[in-house]
Amino acid sequence: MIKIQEEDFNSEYEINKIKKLHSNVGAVSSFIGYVRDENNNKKVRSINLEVYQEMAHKQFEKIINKANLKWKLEDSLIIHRYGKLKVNSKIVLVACFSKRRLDSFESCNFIMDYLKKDAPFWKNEFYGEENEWLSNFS
Amino acid sequence: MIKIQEEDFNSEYEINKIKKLHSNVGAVSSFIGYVRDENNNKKVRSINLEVYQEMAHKQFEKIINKANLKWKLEDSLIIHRYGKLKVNSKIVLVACFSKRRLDSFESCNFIMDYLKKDAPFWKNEFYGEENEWLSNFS
Amino acid sequence: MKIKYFAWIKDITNLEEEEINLNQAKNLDELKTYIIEKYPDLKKYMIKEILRFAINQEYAVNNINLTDEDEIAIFPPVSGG
Amino acid sequence: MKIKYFAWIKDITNLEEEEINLNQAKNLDELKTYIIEKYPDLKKYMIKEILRFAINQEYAVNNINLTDEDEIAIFPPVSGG
Repeated sequence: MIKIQEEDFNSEYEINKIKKLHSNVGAVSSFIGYVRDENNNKKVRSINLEVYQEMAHKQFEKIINKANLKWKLEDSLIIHRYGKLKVNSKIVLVACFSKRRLDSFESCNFIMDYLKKDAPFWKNEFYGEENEWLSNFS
Repeated sequence: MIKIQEEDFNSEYEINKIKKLHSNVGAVSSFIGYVRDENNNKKVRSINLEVYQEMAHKQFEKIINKANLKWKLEDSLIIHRYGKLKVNSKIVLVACFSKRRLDSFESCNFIMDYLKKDAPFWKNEFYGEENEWLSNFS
Repeated sequence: MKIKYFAWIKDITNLEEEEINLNQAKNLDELKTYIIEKYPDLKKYMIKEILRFAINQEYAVNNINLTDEDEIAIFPPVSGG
Repeated sequence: MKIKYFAWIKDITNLEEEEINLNQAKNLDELKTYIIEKYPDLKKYMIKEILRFAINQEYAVNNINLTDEDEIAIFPPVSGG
Protein backbone atom coordinates (compact mmCIF):
# COMPACT_ATOMS: atom_id res chain seq x y z
CA MET A 1 0.00 0.00 0.00
CA ILE A 2 1.36 3.40 -1.04
CA LYS A 3 -0.10 6.70 0.13
CA ILE A 4 1.17 10.17 -0.70
CA GLN A 5 -0.86 12.69 1.24
CA GLU A 6 -0.87 16.06 2.96
CA GLU A 7 -2.79 14.89 6.05
CA ASP A 8 -1.31 13.31 9.13
CA PHE A 9 -1.81 9.59 9.72
CA ASN A 10 -2.33 7.29 12.70
CA SER A 11 0.30 4.55 12.55
CA GLU A 12 -1.63 2.14 14.82
CA TYR A 13 -4.69 2.43 12.58
CA GLU A 14 -2.76 2.14 9.32
CA ILE A 15 -0.68 -0.84 10.46
CA ASN A 16 -3.70 -2.61 11.97
CA LYS A 17 -5.68 -2.26 8.76
CA ILE A 18 -3.04 -4.24 6.89
CA LYS A 19 -2.15 -6.64 9.71
CA LYS A 20 -5.82 -7.74 9.89
CA LEU A 21 -5.50 -9.23 6.41
CA HIS A 22 -2.63 -11.55 7.40
CA SER A 23 -2.99 -13.93 10.36
CA ASN A 24 0.36 -15.47 9.45
CA VAL A 25 2.21 -12.20 10.11
CA GLY A 26 4.22 -12.34 13.34
CA ALA A 27 6.51 -9.37 12.74
CA VAL A 28 5.99 -5.74 11.75
CA SER A 29 9.03 -3.48 11.56
CA SER A 30 8.40 0.16 10.99
CA PHE A 31 10.09 3.50 10.72
CA ILE A 32 8.59 6.93 11.33
CA GLY A 33 10.46 10.06 10.27
CA TYR A 34 9.64 13.41 11.93
CA VAL A 35 10.48 17.08 11.36
CA ARG A 36 13.28 17.86 13.81
CA ASP A 37 13.68 21.22 15.56
CA GLU A 38 17.26 21.61 14.39
CA ASN A 39 19.29 20.91 11.28
CA ASN A 40 22.84 21.94 10.38
CA ASN A 41 22.95 23.93 13.63
CA LYS A 42 19.93 26.01 12.69
CA LYS A 43 16.66 26.13 14.59
CA VAL A 44 13.96 24.77 12.28
CA ARG A 45 10.36 26.03 12.62
CA SER A 46 8.74 24.08 9.82
CA ILE A 47 9.44 22.58 6.44
CA ASN A 48 7.70 22.67 3.13
CA LEU A 49 7.96 19.33 1.44
CA GLU A 50 7.52 19.40 -2.33
CA VAL A 51 6.73 16.21 -4.23
CA TYR A 52 6.60 15.01 -7.83
CA GLN A 53 3.58 12.82 -7.15
CA GLU A 54 3.35 10.53 -10.17
CA MET A 55 7.05 9.80 -10.01
CA ALA A 56 7.01 9.25 -6.24
CA HIS A 57 4.31 6.60 -6.73
CA LYS A 58 6.31 4.84 -9.43
CA GLN A 59 9.52 4.95 -7.40
CA PHE A 60 7.79 3.57 -4.28
CA GLU A 61 6.35 0.74 -6.35
CA LYS A 62 9.77 -0.08 -7.74
CA ILE A 63 11.37 -0.06 -4.29
CA ILE A 64 8.66 -2.33 -2.87
CA ASN A 65 9.08 -4.72 -5.80
CA LYS A 66 12.82 -4.84 -5.18
CA ALA A 67 12.25 -5.56 -1.49
CA ASN A 68 9.84 -8.37 -2.36
CA LEU A 69 12.51 -10.01 -4.49
CA LYS A 70 15.00 -9.99 -1.62
CA TRP A 71 12.78 -10.83 1.38
CA LYS A 72 9.68 -12.86 2.18
CA LEU A 73 7.12 -10.13 2.84
CA GLU A 74 3.40 -10.63 3.34
CA ASP A 75 2.70 -6.92 2.84
CA SER A 76 4.24 -3.46 3.04
CA LEU A 77 3.15 0.12 3.59
CA ILE A 78 4.64 3.48 2.67
CA ILE A 79 2.92 6.71 3.70
CA HIS A 80 4.77 9.90 2.73
CA ARG A 81 3.41 13.35 3.48
CA TYR A 82 4.04 16.57 1.57
CA GLY A 83 3.25 20.25 2.05
CA LYS A 84 3.80 22.47 5.09
CA LEU A 85 4.90 20.45 8.11
CA LYS A 86 5.68 21.86 11.55
CA VAL A 87 8.39 20.64 13.91
CA ASN A 88 7.42 17.26 15.46
CA SER A 89 5.13 16.38 12.56
CA LYS A 90 5.39 12.95 11.04
CA ILE A 91 6.86 12.93 7.54
CA VAL A 92 6.97 9.28 6.58
CA LEU A 93 5.92 5.82 7.74
CA VAL A 94 7.38 2.63 6.31
CA ALA A 95 6.09 -0.67 7.69
CA CYS A 96 7.00 -4.19 6.56
CA PHE A 97 4.90 -7.25 7.42
CA SER A 98 6.38 -10.73 7.51
CA LYS A 99 6.18 -14.06 9.29
CA ARG A 100 9.49 -13.61 11.03
CA ARG A 101 11.45 -10.64 12.28
CA LEU A 102 14.51 -10.65 10.05
CA ASP A 103 12.55 -10.18 6.82
CA SER A 104 10.50 -7.27 8.14
CA PHE A 105 13.49 -5.66 9.76
CA GLU A 106 15.91 -5.77 6.85
CA SER A 107 13.34 -4.86 4.20
CA CYS A 108 12.17 -1.85 6.20
CA ASN A 109 15.69 -0.50 6.32
CA PHE A 110 16.22 -1.27 2.64
CA ILE A 111 13.05 0.59 1.66
CA MET A 112 14.09 3.61 3.74
CA ASP A 113 17.53 3.64 2.09
CA TYR A 114 16.05 3.69 -1.40
CA LEU A 115 13.30 6.09 -0.43
CA LYS A 116 15.91 8.62 0.73
CA LYS A 117 17.96 8.08 -2.39
CA ASP A 118 15.30 7.91 -5.12
CA ALA A 119 11.95 9.33 -3.99
CA PRO A 120 11.34 12.76 -5.57
CA PHE A 121 10.68 14.90 -2.48
CA TRP A 122 12.48 18.15 -1.62
CA LYS A 123 12.61 19.80 1.78
CA ASN A 124 12.52 23.56 2.11
CA GLU A 125 13.40 24.36 5.73
CA PHE A 126 12.09 27.49 7.44
CA TYR A 127 14.16 29.17 10.17
CA GLY A 128 12.54 32.36 11.47
CA GLU A 129 12.57 34.70 8.47
CA GLU A 130 14.85 32.69 6.20
CA ASN A 131 14.33 29.47 4.38
CA GLU A 132 16.64 27.09 2.58
CA TRP A 133 16.29 24.14 0.23
CA LEU A 134 18.05 21.09 1.56
CA SER A 135 20.60 19.68 -0.80
CA ASN A 136 23.00 16.78 -0.69
CA PHE A 137 25.66 18.54 -2.75
CA SER A 138 27.05 21.27 -0.51
CA MET B 1 10.02 3.36 29.48
CA ILE B 2 9.31 -0.27 30.34
CA LYS B 3 5.83 -1.72 30.64
CA ILE B 4 4.92 -5.33 31.37
CA GLN B 5 1.17 -5.67 31.16
CA GLU B 6 -1.73 -7.95 30.31
CA GLU B 7 -3.71 -5.32 28.38
CA ASP B 8 -3.33 -4.45 24.73
CA PHE B 9 -1.66 -1.15 23.80
CA ASN B 10 -2.02 1.48 21.07
CA SER B 11 1.38 1.96 19.45
CA GLU B 12 0.54 5.41 17.99
CA TYR B 13 -0.46 6.65 21.43
CA GLU B 14 2.50 5.10 23.24
CA ILE B 15 5.06 6.33 20.72
CA ASN B 16 3.53 9.83 20.56
CA LYS B 17 3.62 10.18 24.34
CA ILE B 18 7.39 9.75 24.31
CA LYS B 19 8.05 11.56 21.01
CA LYS B 20 6.33 14.68 22.45
CA LEU B 21 9.13 15.00 25.00
CA HIS B 22 11.86 15.22 22.33
CA SER B 23 11.66 17.80 19.54
CA ASN B 24 15.15 16.78 18.41
CA VAL B 25 13.98 13.25 17.54
CA GLY B 26 13.75 12.72 13.79
CA ALA B 27 13.67 8.91 13.73
CA VAL B 28 11.61 6.26 15.48
CA SER B 29 12.23 2.64 14.58
CA SER B 30 9.88 0.11 16.03
CA PHE B 31 9.03 -3.54 16.06
CA ILE B 32 5.70 -5.16 16.89
CA GLY B 33 5.48 -8.91 17.48
CA TYR B 34 2.13 -10.69 17.05
CA VAL B 35 0.68 -14.13 17.81
CA ARG B 36 0.76 -15.99 14.49
CA ASP B 37 -1.88 -18.51 13.41
CA GLU B 38 0.69 -21.20 12.78
CA ASN B 39 3.90 -22.48 14.32
CA ASN B 40 5.93 -25.61 13.55
CA ASN B 41 3.19 -26.61 11.08
CA LYS B 42 0.50 -26.54 13.73
CA LYS B 43 -2.56 -24.30 13.72
CA VAL B 44 -2.28 -22.02 16.74
CA ARG B 45 -5.47 -20.74 18.43
CA SER B 46 -3.94 -18.75 21.24
CA ILE B 47 -0.95 -18.64 23.52
CA ASN B 48 -0.49 -18.26 27.21
CA LEU B 49 2.55 -16.14 27.94
CA GLU B 50 4.05 -16.62 31.37
CA VAL B 51 6.41 -14.02 32.81
CA TYR B 52 8.80 -13.66 35.73
CA GLN B 53 7.93 -10.01 36.22
CA GLU B 54 10.65 -8.66 38.52
CA MET B 55 13.34 -10.32 36.44
CA ALA B 56 11.82 -9.17 33.14
CA HIS B 57 11.98 -5.58 34.38
CA LYS B 58 15.61 -5.94 35.41
CA GLN B 59 16.57 -7.60 32.13
CA PHE B 60 14.81 -4.93 30.04
CA GLU B 61 16.64 -2.22 31.99
CA LYS B 62 19.96 -3.95 31.37
CA ILE B 63 19.27 -4.31 27.65
CA ILE B 64 18.28 -0.65 27.32
CA ASN B 65 21.42 0.38 29.20
CA LYS B 66 23.54 -1.67 26.84
CA ALA B 67 21.83 -0.10 23.81
CA ASN B 68 22.47 3.37 25.22
CA LEU B 69 26.17 2.63 25.45
CA LYS B 70 26.33 1.62 21.80
CA TRP B 71 24.00 4.16 20.15
CA LYS B 72 22.90 7.76 20.61
CA LEU B 73 19.32 7.34 21.76
CA GLU B 74 17.04 10.09 23.05
CA ASP B 75 14.57 7.57 24.48
CA SER B 76 13.34 4.00 24.20
CA LEU B 77 10.20 2.01 24.91
CA ILE B 78 9.52 -1.66 25.59
CA ILE B 79 5.98 -2.92 26.12
CA HIS B 80 5.66 -6.67 26.64
CA ARG B 81 2.34 -8.38 27.29
CA TYR B 82 1.71 -11.59 29.22
CA GLY B 83 -1.28 -13.85 29.85
CA LYS B 84 -3.75 -15.37 27.40
CA LEU B 85 -3.30 -13.91 23.90
CA LYS B 86 -5.35 -14.86 20.85
CA VAL B 87 -4.04 -15.13 17.28
CA ASN B 88 -3.35 -11.66 15.82
CA SER B 89 -2.83 -10.12 19.25
CA LYS B 90 0.18 -7.90 19.79
CA ILE B 91 2.80 -9.43 22.06
CA VAL B 92 5.56 -6.84 22.17
CA LEU B 93 6.44 -3.33 21.06
CA VAL B 94 10.00 -2.02 21.00
CA ALA B 95 10.54 1.57 19.84
CA CYS B 96 13.81 3.51 19.72
CA PHE B 97 13.94 7.31 19.45
CA SER B 98 16.96 9.12 18.01
CA LYS B 99 18.00 12.12 15.97
CA ARG B 100 18.95 10.06 12.97
CA ARG B 101 17.77 6.82 11.51
CA LEU B 102 20.77 4.54 11.92
CA ASP B 103 20.82 4.79 15.72
CA SER B 104 17.13 4.05 16.09
CA PHE B 105 17.22 1.26 13.57
CA GLU B 106 20.23 -0.67 14.87
CA SER B 107 19.33 -0.26 18.54
CA CYS B 108 15.78 -1.50 17.94
CA ASN B 109 17.12 -4.67 16.39
CA PHE B 110 19.71 -5.07 19.15
CA ILE B 111 17.05 -4.75 21.85
CA MET B 112 14.85 -7.33 20.11
CA ASP B 113 17.78 -9.76 19.87
CA TYR B 114 18.51 -9.52 23.58
CA LEU B 115 14.85 -9.53 24.52
CA LYS B 116 14.38 -12.86 22.73
CA LYS B 117 17.51 -14.27 24.32
CA ASP B 118 17.27 -12.99 27.90
CA ALA B 119 13.77 -11.85 28.81
CA PRO B 120 12.06 -14.42 31.09
CA PHE B 121 8.84 -15.10 29.16
CA TRP B 122 7.55 -18.53 28.15
CA LYS B 123 4.99 -19.28 25.49
CA ASN B 124 2.48 -22.06 25.93
CA GLU B 125 0.79 -22.56 22.56
CA PHE B 126 -2.77 -23.87 22.28
CA TYR B 127 -3.84 -25.92 19.26
CA GLY B 128 -7.43 -27.13 19.50
CA GLU B 129 -7.39 -29.52 22.48
CA GLU B 130 -3.65 -29.76 22.96
CA ASN B 131 -1.11 -27.29 24.18
CA GLU B 132 2.67 -27.22 24.17
CA TRP B 133 5.39 -25.16 25.81
CA LEU B 134 7.71 -23.65 23.26
CA SER B 135 11.30 -24.52 23.81
CA ASN B 136 14.53 -23.76 22.01
CA PHE B 137 16.11 -27.11 22.81
CA SER B 138 14.20 -29.67 20.77
CA MET C 1 6.81 17.43 -24.75
CA LYS C 2 6.29 18.71 -21.22
CA ILE C 3 9.21 19.88 -19.07
CA LYS C 4 8.64 20.08 -15.29
CA TYR C 5 10.89 21.85 -12.77
CA PHE C 6 11.06 21.20 -9.04
CA ALA C 7 12.41 22.75 -5.82
CA TRP C 8 14.91 25.58 -6.34
CA ILE C 9 15.18 24.86 -10.06
CA LYS C 10 11.77 26.57 -10.30
CA ASP C 11 13.28 29.70 -8.73
CA ILE C 12 15.72 29.84 -11.64
CA THR C 13 13.28 29.04 -14.44
CA ASN C 14 10.50 31.07 -12.85
CA LEU C 15 8.00 28.50 -13.98
CA GLU C 16 6.87 25.04 -12.92
CA GLU C 17 6.46 23.58 -16.35
CA GLU C 18 6.57 24.41 -20.03
CA GLU C 19 5.99 22.77 -23.39
CA ILE C 20 8.78 22.47 -25.93
CA ASN C 21 8.81 20.63 -29.23
CA LEU C 22 11.08 18.12 -30.90
CA ASN C 23 12.71 20.80 -33.10
CA GLN C 24 14.15 22.35 -29.96
CA ALA C 25 15.44 19.06 -28.54
CA LYS C 26 15.11 15.61 -30.06
CA ASN C 27 17.06 13.84 -27.33
CA LEU C 28 18.09 14.36 -23.71
CA ASP C 29 21.51 15.84 -24.52
CA GLU C 30 19.95 18.41 -26.81
CA LEU C 31 17.43 19.24 -24.13
CA LYS C 32 20.25 19.87 -21.66
CA THR C 33 21.89 22.27 -24.12
CA TYR C 34 18.56 23.94 -24.81
CA ILE C 35 17.76 24.67 -21.15
CA ILE C 36 21.16 26.03 -20.18
CA GLU C 37 20.92 28.41 -23.14
CA LYS C 38 17.47 29.47 -22.03
CA TYR C 39 18.38 29.55 -18.30
CA PRO C 40 22.10 30.38 -18.05
CA ASP C 41 21.93 30.22 -14.23
CA LEU C 42 21.37 26.47 -14.51
CA LYS C 43 24.68 25.98 -16.30
CA LYS C 44 26.93 25.70 -13.24
CA TYR C 45 24.64 23.07 -11.69
CA MET C 46 24.58 21.14 -14.95
CA ILE C 47 28.39 21.16 -15.09
CA LYS C 48 28.69 19.99 -11.49
CA GLU C 49 26.20 17.19 -12.29
CA ILE C 50 23.82 18.36 -9.62
CA LEU C 51 20.76 18.22 -11.83
CA ARG C 52 18.65 15.07 -12.02
CA PHE C 53 16.53 14.10 -15.02
CA ALA C 54 13.49 11.87 -15.23
CA ILE C 55 11.69 10.84 -18.40
CA ASN C 56 8.14 9.67 -17.84
CA GLN C 57 8.80 9.39 -14.09
CA GLU C 58 11.90 7.20 -14.47
CA TYR C 59 15.42 8.44 -13.81
CA ALA C 60 17.37 9.06 -17.01
CA VAL C 61 21.15 9.12 -16.96
CA ASN C 62 22.22 8.32 -20.51
CA ASN C 63 21.23 10.18 -23.65
CA ILE C 64 17.89 8.99 -25.04
CA ASN C 65 15.60 10.08 -27.87
CA LEU C 66 12.53 12.04 -26.89
CA THR C 67 8.98 12.05 -28.27
CA ASP C 68 6.26 14.66 -28.18
CA GLU C 69 4.36 12.68 -25.55
CA ASP C 70 7.23 12.55 -23.07
CA GLU C 71 7.16 14.23 -19.67
CA ILE C 72 10.65 15.30 -18.64
CA ALA C 73 11.39 16.43 -15.11
CA ILE C 74 14.47 18.38 -14.02
CA PHE C 75 15.23 18.59 -10.32
CA PRO C 76 17.97 18.79 -7.68
CA PRO C 77 19.04 15.83 -5.50
CA VAL C 78 16.09 14.56 -3.45
CA SER C 79 15.74 14.99 0.32
CA GLY C 80 12.62 13.11 1.40
CA GLY C 81 12.04 10.61 4.19
CA MET D 1 15.65 -18.72 50.55
CA LYS D 2 12.84 -18.77 48.02
CA ILE D 3 12.91 -21.07 44.99
CA LYS D 4 10.61 -20.20 42.06
CA TYR D 5 9.71 -22.46 39.15
CA PHE D 6 8.39 -21.37 35.73
CA ALA D 7 6.74 -22.80 32.62
CA TRP D 8 6.83 -26.62 32.36
CA ILE D 9 9.24 -26.91 35.29
CA LYS D 10 6.18 -26.18 37.44
CA ASP D 11 4.45 -29.24 35.94
CA ILE D 12 7.31 -31.37 37.27
CA THR D 13 7.63 -29.75 40.71
CA ASN D 14 3.85 -29.34 41.06
CA LEU D 15 4.43 -26.03 42.77
CA GLU D 16 5.31 -22.50 41.79
CA GLU D 17 7.63 -21.74 44.67
CA GLU D 18 8.97 -23.12 47.89
CA GLU D 19 11.22 -22.12 50.77
CA ILE D 20 14.39 -24.04 51.51
CA ASN D 21 17.12 -23.24 53.99
CA LEU D 22 20.89 -23.02 53.87
CA ASN D 23 21.31 -26.46 55.43
CA GLN D 24 19.76 -27.96 52.34
CA ALA D 25 21.89 -25.95 49.90
CA LYS D 26 24.52 -23.37 50.74
CA ASN D 27 25.51 -22.69 47.13
CA LEU D 28 24.06 -23.08 43.64
CA ASP D 29 25.70 -26.43 42.94
CA GLU D 30 24.26 -27.88 46.13
CA LEU D 31 20.87 -26.49 45.19
CA LYS D 32 21.08 -28.26 41.84
CA THR D 33 21.83 -31.54 43.59
CA TYR D 34 19.04 -30.92 46.06
CA ILE D 35 16.33 -30.31 43.48
CA ILE D 36 17.19 -33.27 41.25
CA GLU D 37 17.00 -35.49 44.31
CA LYS D 38 13.65 -34.00 45.24
CA TYR D 39 12.37 -33.95 41.62
CA PRO D 40 14.08 -36.81 39.74
CA ASP D 41 12.22 -35.91 36.52
CA LEU D 42 14.31 -32.72 36.36
CA LYS D 43 17.54 -34.68 36.21
CA LYS D 44 17.63 -35.29 32.45
CA TYR D 45 17.06 -31.60 31.76
CA MET D 46 19.79 -30.67 34.22
CA ILE D 47 22.21 -33.02 32.50
CA LYS D 48 21.36 -31.63 29.06
CA GLU D 49 21.90 -28.12 30.46
CA ILE D 50 18.39 -27.10 29.53
CA LEU D 51 17.63 -25.52 32.90
CA ARG D 52 18.35 -21.83 33.50
CA PHE D 53 19.06 -20.32 36.92
CA ALA D 54 18.62 -16.79 38.17
CA ILE D 55 19.66 -15.49 41.57
CA ASN D 56 17.88 -12.30 42.58
CA GLN D 57 16.65 -11.80 39.01
CA GLU D 58 20.10 -12.09 37.44
CA TYR D 59 21.23 -15.07 35.38
CA ALA D 60 23.63 -17.33 37.30
CA VAL D 61 25.93 -19.68 35.43
CA ASN D 62 28.80 -20.37 37.80
CA ASN D 63 28.56 -21.75 41.30
CA ILE D 64 27.87 -19.05 43.88
CA ASN D 65 27.14 -19.01 47.63
CA LEU D 66 23.54 -18.48 48.64
CA THR D 67 21.99 -16.57 51.52
CA ASP D 68 18.64 -16.88 53.25
CA GLU D 69 17.41 -13.71 51.55
CA ASP D 70 18.06 -14.93 48.02
CA GLU D 71 15.37 -15.57 45.46
CA ILE D 72 16.40 -18.34 43.09
CA ALA D 73 14.46 -19.01 39.90
CA ILE D 74 14.67 -22.19 37.85
CA PHE D 75 13.22 -22.15 34.34
CA PRO D 76 13.56 -23.49 30.80
CA PRO D 77 14.96 -21.45 27.87
CA VAL D 78 12.90 -18.32 27.33
CA SER D 79 10.60 -17.75 24.35
CA GLY D 80 9.27 -14.20 24.58
CA GLY D 81 9.06 -11.43 22.02
